[in-house]
Amino acid sequence: MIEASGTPLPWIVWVILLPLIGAMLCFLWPRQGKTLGLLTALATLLAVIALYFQLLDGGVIRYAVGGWGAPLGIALYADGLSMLMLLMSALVGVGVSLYALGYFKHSPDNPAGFWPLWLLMWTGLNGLFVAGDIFNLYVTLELLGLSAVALVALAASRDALGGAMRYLFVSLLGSLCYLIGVALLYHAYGTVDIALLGTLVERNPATHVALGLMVVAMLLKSALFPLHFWLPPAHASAPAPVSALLSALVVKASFYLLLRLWFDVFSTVSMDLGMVLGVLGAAAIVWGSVLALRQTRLKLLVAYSTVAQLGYLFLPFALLSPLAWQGGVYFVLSHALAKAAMFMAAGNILAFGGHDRIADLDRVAQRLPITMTAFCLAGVSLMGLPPSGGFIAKWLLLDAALSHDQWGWAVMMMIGGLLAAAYVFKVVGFAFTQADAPHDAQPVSPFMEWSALALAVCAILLGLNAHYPLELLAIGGPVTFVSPSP
Amino acid sequence: MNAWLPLLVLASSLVPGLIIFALKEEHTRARIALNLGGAVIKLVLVGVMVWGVFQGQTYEARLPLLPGLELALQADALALLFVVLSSVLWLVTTIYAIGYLEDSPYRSRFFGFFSLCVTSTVGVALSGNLITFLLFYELLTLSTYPLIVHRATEVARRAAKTYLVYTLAGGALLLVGVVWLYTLAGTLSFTPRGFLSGLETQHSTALSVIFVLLIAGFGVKAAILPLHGWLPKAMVAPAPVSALLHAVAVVKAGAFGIVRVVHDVYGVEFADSLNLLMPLAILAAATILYGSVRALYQDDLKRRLAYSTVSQVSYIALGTAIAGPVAAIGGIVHLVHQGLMKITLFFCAGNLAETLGIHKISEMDGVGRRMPWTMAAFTLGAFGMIGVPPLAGFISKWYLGLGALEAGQGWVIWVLVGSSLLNAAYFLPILYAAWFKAPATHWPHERSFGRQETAWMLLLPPVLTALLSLAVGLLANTTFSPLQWAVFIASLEFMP
Amino acid sequence: MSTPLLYALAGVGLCLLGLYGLIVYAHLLRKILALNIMGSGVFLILVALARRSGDSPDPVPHAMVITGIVVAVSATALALVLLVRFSAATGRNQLDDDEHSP
Amino acid sequence: MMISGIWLLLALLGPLGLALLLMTWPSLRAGLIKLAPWSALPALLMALLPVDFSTSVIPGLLLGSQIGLDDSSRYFLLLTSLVWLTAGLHARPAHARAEKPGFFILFLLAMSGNLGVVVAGDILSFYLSFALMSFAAYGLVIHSATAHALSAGRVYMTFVVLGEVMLLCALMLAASQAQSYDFETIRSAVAQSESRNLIMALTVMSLGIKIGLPGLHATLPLIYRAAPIPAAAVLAGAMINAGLLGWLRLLPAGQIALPEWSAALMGLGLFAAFYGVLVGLTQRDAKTLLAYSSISQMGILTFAVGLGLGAPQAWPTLLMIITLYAVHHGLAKAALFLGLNMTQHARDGRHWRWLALLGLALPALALAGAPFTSGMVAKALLKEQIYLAPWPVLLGWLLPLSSLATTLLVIRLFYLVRSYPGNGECQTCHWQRLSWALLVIASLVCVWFIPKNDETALLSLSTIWQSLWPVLGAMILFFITARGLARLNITIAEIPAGDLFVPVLSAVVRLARFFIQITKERLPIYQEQVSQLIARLVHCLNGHHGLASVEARTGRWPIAIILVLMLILTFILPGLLIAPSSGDG
Repeated sequence: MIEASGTPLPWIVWVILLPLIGAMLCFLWPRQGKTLGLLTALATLLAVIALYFQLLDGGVIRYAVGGWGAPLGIALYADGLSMLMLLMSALVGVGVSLYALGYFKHSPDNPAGFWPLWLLMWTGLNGLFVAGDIFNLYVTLELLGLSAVALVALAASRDALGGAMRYLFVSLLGSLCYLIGVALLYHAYGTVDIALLGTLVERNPATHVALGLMVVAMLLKSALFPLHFWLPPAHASAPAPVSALLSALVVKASFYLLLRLWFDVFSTVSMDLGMVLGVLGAAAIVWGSVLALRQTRLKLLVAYSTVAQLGYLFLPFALLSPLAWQGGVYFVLSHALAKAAMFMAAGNILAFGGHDRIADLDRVAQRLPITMTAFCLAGVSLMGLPPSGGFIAKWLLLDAALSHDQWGWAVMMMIGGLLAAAYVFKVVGFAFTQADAPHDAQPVSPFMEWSALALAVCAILLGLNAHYPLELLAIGGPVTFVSPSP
Repeated sequence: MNAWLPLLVLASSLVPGLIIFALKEEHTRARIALNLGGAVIKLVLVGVMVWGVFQGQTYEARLPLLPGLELALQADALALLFVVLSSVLWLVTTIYAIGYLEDSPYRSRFFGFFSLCVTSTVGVALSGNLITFLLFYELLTLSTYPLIVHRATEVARRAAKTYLVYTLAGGALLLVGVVWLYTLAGTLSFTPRGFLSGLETQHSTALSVIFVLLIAGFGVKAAILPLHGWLPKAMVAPAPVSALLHAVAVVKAGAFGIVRVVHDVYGVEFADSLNLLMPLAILAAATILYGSVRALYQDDLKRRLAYSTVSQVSYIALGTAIAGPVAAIGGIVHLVHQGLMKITLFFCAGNLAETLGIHKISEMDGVGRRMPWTMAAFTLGAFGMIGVPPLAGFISKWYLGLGALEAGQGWVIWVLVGSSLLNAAYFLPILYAAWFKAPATHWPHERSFGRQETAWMLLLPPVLTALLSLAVGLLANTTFSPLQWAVFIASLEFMP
Repeated sequence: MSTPLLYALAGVGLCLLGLYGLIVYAHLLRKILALNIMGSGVFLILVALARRSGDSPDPVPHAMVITGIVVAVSATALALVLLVRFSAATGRNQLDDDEHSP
Repeated sequence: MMISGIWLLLALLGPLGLALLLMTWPSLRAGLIKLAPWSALPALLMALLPVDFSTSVIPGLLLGSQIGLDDSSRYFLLLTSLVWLTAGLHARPAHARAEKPGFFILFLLAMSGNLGVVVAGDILSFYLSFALMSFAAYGLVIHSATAHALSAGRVYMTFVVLGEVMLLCALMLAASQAQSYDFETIRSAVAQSESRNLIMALTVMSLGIKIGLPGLHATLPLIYRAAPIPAAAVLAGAMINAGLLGWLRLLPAGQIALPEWSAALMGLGLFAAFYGVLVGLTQRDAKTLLAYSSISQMGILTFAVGLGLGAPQAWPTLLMIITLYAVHHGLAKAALFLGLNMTQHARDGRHWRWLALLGLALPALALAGAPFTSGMVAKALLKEQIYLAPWPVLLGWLLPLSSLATTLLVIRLFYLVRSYPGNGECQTCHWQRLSWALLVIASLVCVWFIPKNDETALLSLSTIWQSLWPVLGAMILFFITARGLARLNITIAEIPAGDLFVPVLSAVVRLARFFIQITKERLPIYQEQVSQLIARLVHCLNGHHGLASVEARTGRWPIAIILVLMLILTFILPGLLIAPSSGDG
């Protein structure tokens, strides 16, 4: 990496650098993977927190690494939105790291690969969140995608490998589409800096083609209905901590990118097309929920739930009000925490009983109370019941929809919430009863149980004081949050 | 201090609940101590609060939630009525539940959720605005689920599922209603006589729709007619839960919500001017009759009581919907009265089941001689439900009737008549069988308690609540009776 | 037709070819190759569009392409490893399209 | 609250407290149960003591209760407490058993209810006492637990509940007019009320059930026959008057003239007076017969109330007369019932039996209105007021005729009692005998002690003749008829107890079955259908193959990629179509 010239490196660089260094170290000393990984996770968390305070003090942060600006250098940029994403990743990341400590003790999956890959992925994530130009975004996106695929493949089962393969193709296809878009934009406007592009972009065919390619690429990677086909097999078959990371963070990264593109790059042309995303989002809510309800296996259920929940993220594109945007971002946060907790809980149940057939869950509620609590609390957030982050998000979205008399969206959200309740409680109900074929219980590490619970509790706490995240979001006004220009 | 007290009231059940979750099964003593300690502390705190409010203090706690929106707890008169009811009945039910679940498994979980349930109920009561109400209302839904499914049977799972389908759907409607209201009014704080009457007339259609949404949302828990289906099914739960669900927590939260919406959100006058109250009154009346008719044919004792609840809870809605001060008094006071009477009945049903294994009315022949105290309490409760003076139910019915006449809605009288007749028709045969029929040679599943008819922890609560339901009726005119509180509450709403 | 445009169109052609391959071939190796072809097409487009104004080509897209190639190589490597593992685990070399269906 | 009020309240709470103690304290039962009858004594003393028990308010009770005694209710209290005391003493040998305290618990509850009805000064405490009395009396009715008793109990309970509900309606309507609960205000409010007719109809009917108003009289014969004799005595002697008292308290007599109501009640009353006798004559059971006698006698009281409704100015006088009549009838009826008990218990020794029969004859004569008995006084006083009615002459004949009819009935009673089975001796019957004797004497002379307008007129020859001829006539008529019937070998079929009610009952049962069929069988089916519909809808949404196969298809590569391309086009096309085409595309 680039040497600092004289002054110490700012935190915004450290948040990328730390996980990268950690990844290298873990790769070099796989035996110490756990220790190194955990230390890195904690260090990264601290760096993110430090960056947070820096942001609170001085507002939006821009930094050209090594003094080289775009296009050739690496421009870093952090505002409230980035910060929220970084915090979210750090929180989930630390949680998952703790979880992984317990998970790989008993799992047949390859633990040596986990730490370097995961830290690499974290590098990609953090890089993506603070990248200031669209080409760097491409690089981080690829880093993220490839490490994610590799993580899925850790499970080494037939399903996991198939899922990983499919995921890889999708990821590459998306990246290539995105890259064409980058090429077109650069050709048309001669820059890759997001802020600059935002001021330059105008309505012309090149812009539109770029928009189409890039947006759809991100939709593909965010698994918006009907492009979600790759998500359930990949997320459901991956090792539990990986599933948690994928559902909580990786899909959010592409969503974040889409958000940046939509508002900061294409704001002059994109607004009219929001309805398409909204409709697809609504369809995703219903489709994903119904399919989740139909699943007989727990991890698939949770994976389809992700498909459904991602639908909510796209409603603000159609609702077009600042309130809706706050809701959308809040949804990202709460879903990340809740879904990570839920996948971790599902992993615990799987480890506990040796299977994840929902109907055969045998008194899990009684025998794994902490896990079940985590599952339920996460479920509460997914359903959008108060008090939880999901509730705040839903409240903001509903407020936005209803204050403009946009009924359809409100109805879709309600249906989504009810279906979510249906699939969550389908699991909870069976967790109380005794199965026909009782199974032996495998011990579940307390790390796994408590980290799941901690994240779930965070998802709930997110609903108790929504001021801070929303105030943070307002810093830098990352997304313009304005009504469409006519 | 004044801001802390409502929080402390909440914490007095929340904290013990959370600690109980962490306790091992065999820590019976600690659990009992926590439960009873929490209940007693809560009662004391509530007592302090009542005294303070009586002295003119205001208790309010606020927590910012969203820009322009905060969670608010406040102890106004209506809130206190419900809080007092909940905390008294919590103490009683806790004693009962300790006795009832003596040897059953998963007590920590049970009591943990039980405390959560009470916390949510008290939260519902103390809510100072609709969003806080919504929060605790949903919390209540969630915390009762594990209690219904507690027995972990297939039937229990299905019943709990039904419960959730109903209540969560109701919650969803409620959420839409609340958000919409917020977009129109910009505030959600409960205000006597409502905060909507200042809105422009162009919103009247929207306000009507919102009213329907809110009432439907609360109506689910209050088991108003097409939304009552969950209640009889939820009877699979253990008796203390049924008692708590039916007398205090769930149905009352719904009914309380209806009162709040009509009184403190819309304002009676405004709601009436939108022509919203008459349909509500008719719906409530229909529920009253329907519930009673269905109760007639239930041989399962708890199911009969459940349908009776369906019927009785709608009295509250009816009283609220009759747009008049006297009827409002009747409705509000029935909140307390029905609670006392119905919890008595459920305790007794639980005693029969626990001591003798009796679940069906057809097994109750002569049970009065075997368990005289239990059945005496049951008798008081049943007569109260029929509306025989001087029991609590009579006072409610009396005010409802007078209020209906005062508001020029004489038809309500006939509903009350029909309901009383039906109540008599389904309660009196039980009493007859219990007291006058020859006892069976052996009971379905008898447990011996020595010289006592049953464990004292099972016996004390129903007797206590029965006496209370007698006392609140007999001494209705004394200063601290629920009736006088209800009069005070109604005066806030109706006095110029 | 200017040369850059020709290159760009060729790049588009390669992309479409790759896409076609991705659709029609079930064999995973062919799919990987198809993606590689697509990648080449994209790089071609990038380079072709680099000639924005004047005579001297803009160096930035070249830098991008180099980065892109690095990414593509690592992606291909990953894909091949996965393929090897996959066929070792399943004895097949194509994805079963219904394997994930519920 | 005045000190006298406290005493009065204590007199009410005495039996109540005793009942509670009996319920809750098994170890004390044996002793307490002996005390039970005496708990009516305080009330009796209150009635007799020359203390002013004018209305006192108990503010905390119910919605603010009032208790007190006015001139007429003092006599009712006297009657009530005396009857309960005596009946209690009579019930003691058979029912005062510590292991089965049920009878006396309910007895005491009903007693305190009945006393409460008398002293209640407002509608709510009246209603409370009335309900307590009515519900507790159920236990007395079905005490024997025979099939007859149980079915009578069912009928009784049905009527009680109906009555309670109607009364509640009437009270609510009245109270909403009056804005107050004390009787005086209520009466004037009812008089002024728009819904006066409804209130009055409800009052007349609800309390008419207790009184045995024709059409609603079915319970009386059934329950008197079913109840043990002491219970029947209190039912017939004391509790029946609760209904009457309610009428006096609630109907707006003395406020305004209500000719229609007056006529209706008078008509009903006269009809009852004769109808009761006619049906009663056919009875073979002494208690049933006495029940019909009660219906007949209450008919006369109904008539008197009707008279008062038509003539507000005469109401104070009439009220006193009605009180007299009620007291006389109550005491006589109770004495007759308990007399049945005495004849049963009389030792084999003949003179005891004769003494008992003689004792029985005295109240019977009083009932018939024989000269110098209280019956004569009551009837004569009533007849004095007959001029208020529309057809005074006709009515002037009908009243003595009713005495004649009553006489026929009591002769028939003796006829039945002659063959009444004895049930052995009674060792501890001193209190019974003493109290009965007191009751008999009271029934004969009580009325004389009640202050009246002019006493001398009552002792005039014409009055005595007026009272004598119906009695004599009836005796002659009875013997002629009886002999004639015997000679002709005609037996008159017994009209089943409850007479008209029997077919009505079956109709009601049929109606109820229909109701049950609708509500029990159809209602759940409808509900089931609705839920099935919902289930089917859900099932459709949740279709078997549709969803899964669509989901699987979106996962196939060709389709997936085509979807991607389509989406890209969706985003590009609108832009291309709208945007101005430029050269460097």
